[in-house]
Amino acid sequence: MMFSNRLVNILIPTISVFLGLLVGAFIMLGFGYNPLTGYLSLWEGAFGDSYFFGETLRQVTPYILSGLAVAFAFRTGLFNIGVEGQVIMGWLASVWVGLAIDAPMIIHLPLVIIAAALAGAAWGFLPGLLKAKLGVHEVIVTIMMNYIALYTSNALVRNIISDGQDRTDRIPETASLTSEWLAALTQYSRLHYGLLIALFAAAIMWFILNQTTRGYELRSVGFNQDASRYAGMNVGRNIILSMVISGAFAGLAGAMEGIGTFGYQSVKGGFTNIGFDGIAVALLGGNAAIGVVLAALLFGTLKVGALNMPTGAGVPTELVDIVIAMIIFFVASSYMIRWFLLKMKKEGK
Amino acid sequence: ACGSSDGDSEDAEGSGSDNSNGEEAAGDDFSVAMVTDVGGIDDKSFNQSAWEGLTAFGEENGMEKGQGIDYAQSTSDADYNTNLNRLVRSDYNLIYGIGFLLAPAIEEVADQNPDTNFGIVDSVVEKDNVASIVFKEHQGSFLVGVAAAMKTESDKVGFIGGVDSDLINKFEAGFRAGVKSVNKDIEVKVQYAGAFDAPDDGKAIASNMYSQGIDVIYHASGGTGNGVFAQAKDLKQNDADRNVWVIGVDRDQHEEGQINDTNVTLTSMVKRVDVAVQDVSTNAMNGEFPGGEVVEYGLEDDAISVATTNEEAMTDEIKTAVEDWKEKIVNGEVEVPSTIDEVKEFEDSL
Amino acid sequence: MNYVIEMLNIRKEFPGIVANDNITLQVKQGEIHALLGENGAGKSTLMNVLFGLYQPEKGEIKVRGESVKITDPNVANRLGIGMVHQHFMLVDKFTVTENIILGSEPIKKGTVDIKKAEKEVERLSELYGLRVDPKARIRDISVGMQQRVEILKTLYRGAEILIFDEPTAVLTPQEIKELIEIMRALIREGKSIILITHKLKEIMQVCDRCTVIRKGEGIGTVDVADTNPNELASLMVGREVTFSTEKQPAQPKDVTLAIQDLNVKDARQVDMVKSLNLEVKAGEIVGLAGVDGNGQSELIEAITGLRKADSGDIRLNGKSITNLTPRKVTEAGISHIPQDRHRFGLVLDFPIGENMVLQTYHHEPFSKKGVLRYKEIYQKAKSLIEEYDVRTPSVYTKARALSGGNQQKAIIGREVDRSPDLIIAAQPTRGLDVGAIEFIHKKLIEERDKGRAVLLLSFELDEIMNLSDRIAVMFDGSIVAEVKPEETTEQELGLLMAGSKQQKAGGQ
Amino acid sequence: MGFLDILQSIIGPAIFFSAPLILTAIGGVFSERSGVVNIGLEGLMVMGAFVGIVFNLTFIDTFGSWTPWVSIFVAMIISAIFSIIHAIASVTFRADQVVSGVAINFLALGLGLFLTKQWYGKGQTDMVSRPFYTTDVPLLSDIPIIGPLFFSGMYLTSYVAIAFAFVGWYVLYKTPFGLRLRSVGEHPMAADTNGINVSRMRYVAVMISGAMAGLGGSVFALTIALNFSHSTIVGQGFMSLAAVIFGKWHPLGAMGAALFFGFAQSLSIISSGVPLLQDVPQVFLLIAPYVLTILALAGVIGRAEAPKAIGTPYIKGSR
Ligand SMILES: Nc1ncnc2c1ncn2[C@@H]1O[C@H](COP(=O)(O)OP(=O)(O)OP(=O)(O)O)[C@@H](O)[C@H]1O
Ligand SMILES: Nc1ncnc2c1ncn2[C@@H]1O[C@H](COP(=O)(O)OP(=O)(O)OP(=O)(O)O)[C@@H](O)[C@H]1O
Ligand SMILES: [Mg+2]
Ligand SMILES: [Mg+2]
Repeated sequence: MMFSNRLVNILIPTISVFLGLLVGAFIMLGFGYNPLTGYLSLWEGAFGDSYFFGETLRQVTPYILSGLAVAFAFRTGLFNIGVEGQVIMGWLASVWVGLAIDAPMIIHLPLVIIAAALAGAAWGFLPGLLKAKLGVHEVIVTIMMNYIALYTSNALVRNIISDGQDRTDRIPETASLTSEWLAALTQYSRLHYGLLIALFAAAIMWFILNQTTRGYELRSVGFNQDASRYAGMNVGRNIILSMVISGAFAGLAGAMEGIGTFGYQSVKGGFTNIGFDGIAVALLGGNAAIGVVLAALLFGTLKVGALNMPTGAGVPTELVDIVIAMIIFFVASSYMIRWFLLKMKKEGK
Repeated sequence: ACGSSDGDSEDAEGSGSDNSNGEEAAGDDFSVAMVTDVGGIDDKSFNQSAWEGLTAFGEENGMEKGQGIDYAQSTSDADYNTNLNRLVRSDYNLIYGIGFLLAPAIEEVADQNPDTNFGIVDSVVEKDNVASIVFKEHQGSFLVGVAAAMKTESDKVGFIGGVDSDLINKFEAGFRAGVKSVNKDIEVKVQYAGAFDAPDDGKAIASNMYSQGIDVIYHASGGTGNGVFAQAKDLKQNDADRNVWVIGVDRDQHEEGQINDTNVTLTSMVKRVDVAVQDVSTNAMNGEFPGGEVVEYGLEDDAISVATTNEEAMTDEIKTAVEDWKEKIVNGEVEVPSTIDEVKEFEDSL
Repeated sequence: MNYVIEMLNIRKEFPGIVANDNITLQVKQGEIHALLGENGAGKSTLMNVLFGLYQPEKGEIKVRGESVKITDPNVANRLGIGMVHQHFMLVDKFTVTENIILGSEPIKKGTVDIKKAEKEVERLSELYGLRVDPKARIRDISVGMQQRVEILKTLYRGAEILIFDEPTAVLTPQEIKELIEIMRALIREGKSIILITHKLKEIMQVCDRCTVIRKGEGIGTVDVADTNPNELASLMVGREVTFSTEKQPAQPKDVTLAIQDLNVKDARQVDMVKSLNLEVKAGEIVGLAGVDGNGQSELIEAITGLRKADSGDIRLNGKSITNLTPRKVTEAGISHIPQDRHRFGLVLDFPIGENMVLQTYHHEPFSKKGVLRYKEIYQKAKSLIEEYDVRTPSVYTKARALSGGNQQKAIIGREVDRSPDLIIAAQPTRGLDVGAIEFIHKKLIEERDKGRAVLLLSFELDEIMNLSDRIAVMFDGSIVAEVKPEETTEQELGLLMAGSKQQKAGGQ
Repeated sequence: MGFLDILQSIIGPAIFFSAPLILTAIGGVFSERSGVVNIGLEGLMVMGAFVGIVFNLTFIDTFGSWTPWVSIFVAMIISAIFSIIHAIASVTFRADQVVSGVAINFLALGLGLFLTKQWYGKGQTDMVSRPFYTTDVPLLSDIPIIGPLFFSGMYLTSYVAIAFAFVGWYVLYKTPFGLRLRSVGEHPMAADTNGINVSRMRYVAVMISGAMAGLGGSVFALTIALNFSHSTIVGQGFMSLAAVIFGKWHPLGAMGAALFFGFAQSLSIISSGVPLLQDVPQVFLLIAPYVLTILALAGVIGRAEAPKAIGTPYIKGSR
């Protein structure tokens, strides 16, 4: 056999990334840019030196978690477009609790992280509940919950957490994920310990879904609710649980920003896009834990690297959005690539 | 050292090594750059204005983009630090963060890079290597408030803010004070859209305000303001005699108000970020960087002004009144409130 | 030679398998031609080739002597070929008429002329005796009626050659009788029919000739008049097959399942089970006979906890299990082989191995402290697969990829293996070939002999008569009669099921 | 303010707010009824807004006062063509339809902004000088009560949107095309065996959704935003998707849902002027439309049944 299954599973995303970059290159050529310079500056912007590498990893961190959030729900047959709002609430909660409580780090930091997860979970609970009990489509409810999160967070920041300011104070060191050590290692990048949390969360997701009886139920409900009911599972409870866990991941993604990257929450003029990008990350990663981590890595690289393209090559950053779109498109159309590989295989024989 | 001779301007950058060439040509080894907020370099607002200031500074000193001056654009809040650091790494002497959103990032990066100078626009960062550039938007808003008060026939005017925040409150406070100073009985209706990118809400709010008899609306709401203009122009199109006005913000929004051969933009509260940026840059180049200081730009520096492009609407009477009040503000006779609490006090004292 | 259809040396491959290998099928004008073969022999594939859904790799198709290329169903329709699929091709939100005219709608001023269509449907349905309500929605009508819609669909398109793919698998005896009448009527009108069925009795009853295929290969064609069921079966399977299952008289012991005064409503709040009383003893098989739609499904759902009972009492070994959750019912000792195996029986996207622990995953040894132990799960799965002869490439194969028969064997293995006190088997052999049926029947009797109670729901009178120790006839929500198979006939049973003869009602 | 005035100031904004959502949601209904999930509505609206504005700016001298109408027509065509990408991916290449829709969203925004920068040298276009304006409908606006409420100060495009909803209903439920389209979304194999070309049907449906979203996006741009930038279409496509589901995959239902959103939005804006509500913190008014929607879903609408085959690519011969 020329292509084993595993090899194909690696080949497809690789080929997709390559094709996506190729389309980007043609567009650059078409508009009179040098694609080589363009991609070189993207590379520089993402991995140019340890600082940029650190920043790339920092950007990857929330993407992993928001990607996991979308993926987790997806695996149980639910489409959580509300990750965006759950991120905002997690962000808010982490900062709020960080500011409100005075405690040594060993208590404070876990507390803050738990608060973020709980806030995101709470934001996922309602759509889950409505879906489970009344059959209300989770897509609409989560879309609505995004707006409610945005406006509520803004109002809380302004009127409750700060007095009339545009952003909260900075959280104290004891509640912060930042690390002198990581910063020094990467020339003052904002890389923080959250990356470990994100990777750990990926492992958790894999473990819950694939190794536990709970995960077995969640997956089963995702595939076939009737059979799950027949087998004695509580379908409604699993739907709610799935949204809650998904929301908790999203809340953690918010915490990465709240107590990692920023250290405060501010009044937002619009969405953070971390949640919406999470949809792309999850789907790119095939809704599997490892896939999500890799997809987040790709996504973070492209996003951070893109910032350097206007300076480095005069290419508008939007080119990267086009490239990302094309990569997603090719991954989605993997049937085509599979078919092509199969043909190659046949001819190779 | 003026007028660099090598033709390649755009793609000379790339890595630090061939940068030295460009910088030398740029004169005195001084270089300035800026980081935009999420609005982007061409937001037709303060980012764009700041870049215009830098370009003007560059022209004076024989620099151009990529050689002596440059900018980095941000697409999300998380990008500010990265962009600032990128520019620090390219050895720029002075780096601006445009917009209050960048304040925390400037604070952090300035801490980490004590040898680089920074400027923050629209906010205050207390660091020795940071110059805080703020504007007295309340003063300008006061003056357009005066214009609005004189223009209104219904004695009802409106204010539409983007997101309810300190900065926008400053606009609101000044505007209300200005209106009330002319006529205590004029009603000022204030509404925030909750977003800077919601033209639909802007339009709906404007529609509601105009239908209640309000005839002048001052908007400080970025892209949301598009909807305000759309509504005003629509009313004008349907009834050329109708009294509907919009007051623009940040720059002269005359163009936005053009409808057929008339214009609904009464005036605009113009904030000359370019003036400030050019000024601070020149000072810095001359070794007088106002590090650790809060540099306030206002009416007296012509960094805040009131547009008079719409000559028909801005009658001599209004212009004179605006001038008079400006005089009073500049010489300290009138203290313009800059927060909601202050404006309440101010109104009570009238 | 007067063949309307000739499929010559057809070969059709799927990735990794040759579904049809050099098969020849020749159908004469005006005959009913049977196509016989085990599950997965390639019958449906061959018919799909004829209907234009698949393109053959090799071979020639002639229609009325002319060589044709059937590239899609449109071409088949134009050639006068119509097909009633094994799995109905009906849009269940649409009305009968909408389904029939779909794709060739009568048009008036750009809109569908639904009035005209309904008239045409009525005309056709009268002509061939296919009673349907043109305005009813598919989801509201019985399976038998749905099948008539399928037939009308082909007739509406002017089909001259009709393919029936396992039409009787889903029908009640009455409906089968009606269908046979309909087929005869069609032949009288000059149509030709290809009939796929696993029921040799039906072949003997209506068919003129029979083509047998085995594992994708054509075995040959025989005149039905010159053969018998045994010969057909051995042609098909390649070995001798026994028909009536050998079994000893039952030795019923204590009452395992006792139902008293049970009332159950369906989703639309209609009373479906009405004051029903029923007992099943350990060591006996009770057959539940009845025409579909008389409350059998609701009864079983109520016992298994899938549906709430309105009132009444259900006891297992003396303990009430009324309105417990499905999990508690399962744990109390009930196994359930569900009627709709795709909907309830399996998570088709799970590997077959994980499907084998669908109710027991949370018990040791399959999991410990909430963590799955795949080694144990797959070990169990492997032994079950072996014991129950489930043909699958591996335990890691998705259940979806298995044929229906093998899926069913897997479910039965799983349910029986739990050593329950009561096995509820709803239509356990639907759509399976004789070999598989034989196997499943043997298993159920084995379980009975081990002292388990078995409640068998089947619409096949054969199966009920062969397997049951006692037959409870269900009509309009209650048990109207109880009979012993050896003391009754199929005719009598049929009448009881129709509710026309209720003298034995309430006899328990 | 009299009651009628209040009504008038609610209805006007509600309808202009709803119109783009109605148009887009109808497109969504067509696509989803054919079995293709369309989460790319947002991106298709972006494309429509972009094309509408660019065309308007470029051809104002050619078409004069007809420019906005020609612009939305062209936006419709281009977006329909653009949506073919989604069709190719999800129909021909059997892609996960959600993934492909997400790609559409990224692509449209990226492409729109990239081209804006190429063509205008900045991140946003100029304002169009010939947008749509409201008018009083002759005769009808003179009817007492109804006239001022529904026929004065309205955009003709709003009537177009409402008309399209009825056309959509008619096409979907009265014509052979509609019957076939719905059958493809319910049971593609049944449609296939009846000789209906499933792929072609789905391509057409996706393109209709592209056209309608293009129309919606360009109507939004030419009545409300008046230019194109990264912040022109922010979430309207997702709201339209919500309207599709809220409206139970029915064109008139989707219209009702979109109108509901418009009314809720409008109501929350008006409320700040109502004496009783003046002191309610602003945030409650801001979130009111979204909370109302959830309440409506939970209380009245409840379960909605999606087209059966939605989200699954049709592969001949499998079931
Ligand atoms: N879509 C498909 N893809 C791959 N293989 C298929 C497909 N359809 C059928 N096959 C293969 O073709 C063989 C014949 O299948 P077919 O459905 O024709 O059997 P059948 O005789 O109709 O069985 P049954 O009696 O159960 O209906 C199967 O064993 C299977 O391996
Ligand atoms: N999509 C598919 N991919 C691979 N094999 C398939 C596919 N669909 C069907 N098959 C194969 O077709 C064979 C027969 O399929 P089919 O489902 O018709 O069996 P069956 O016994 O007729 O089932 P049922 O009793 O449910 O009608 C199986 O062996 C299965 O492996
Ligand atoms: Mg078959
Ligand atoms: Mg079969």
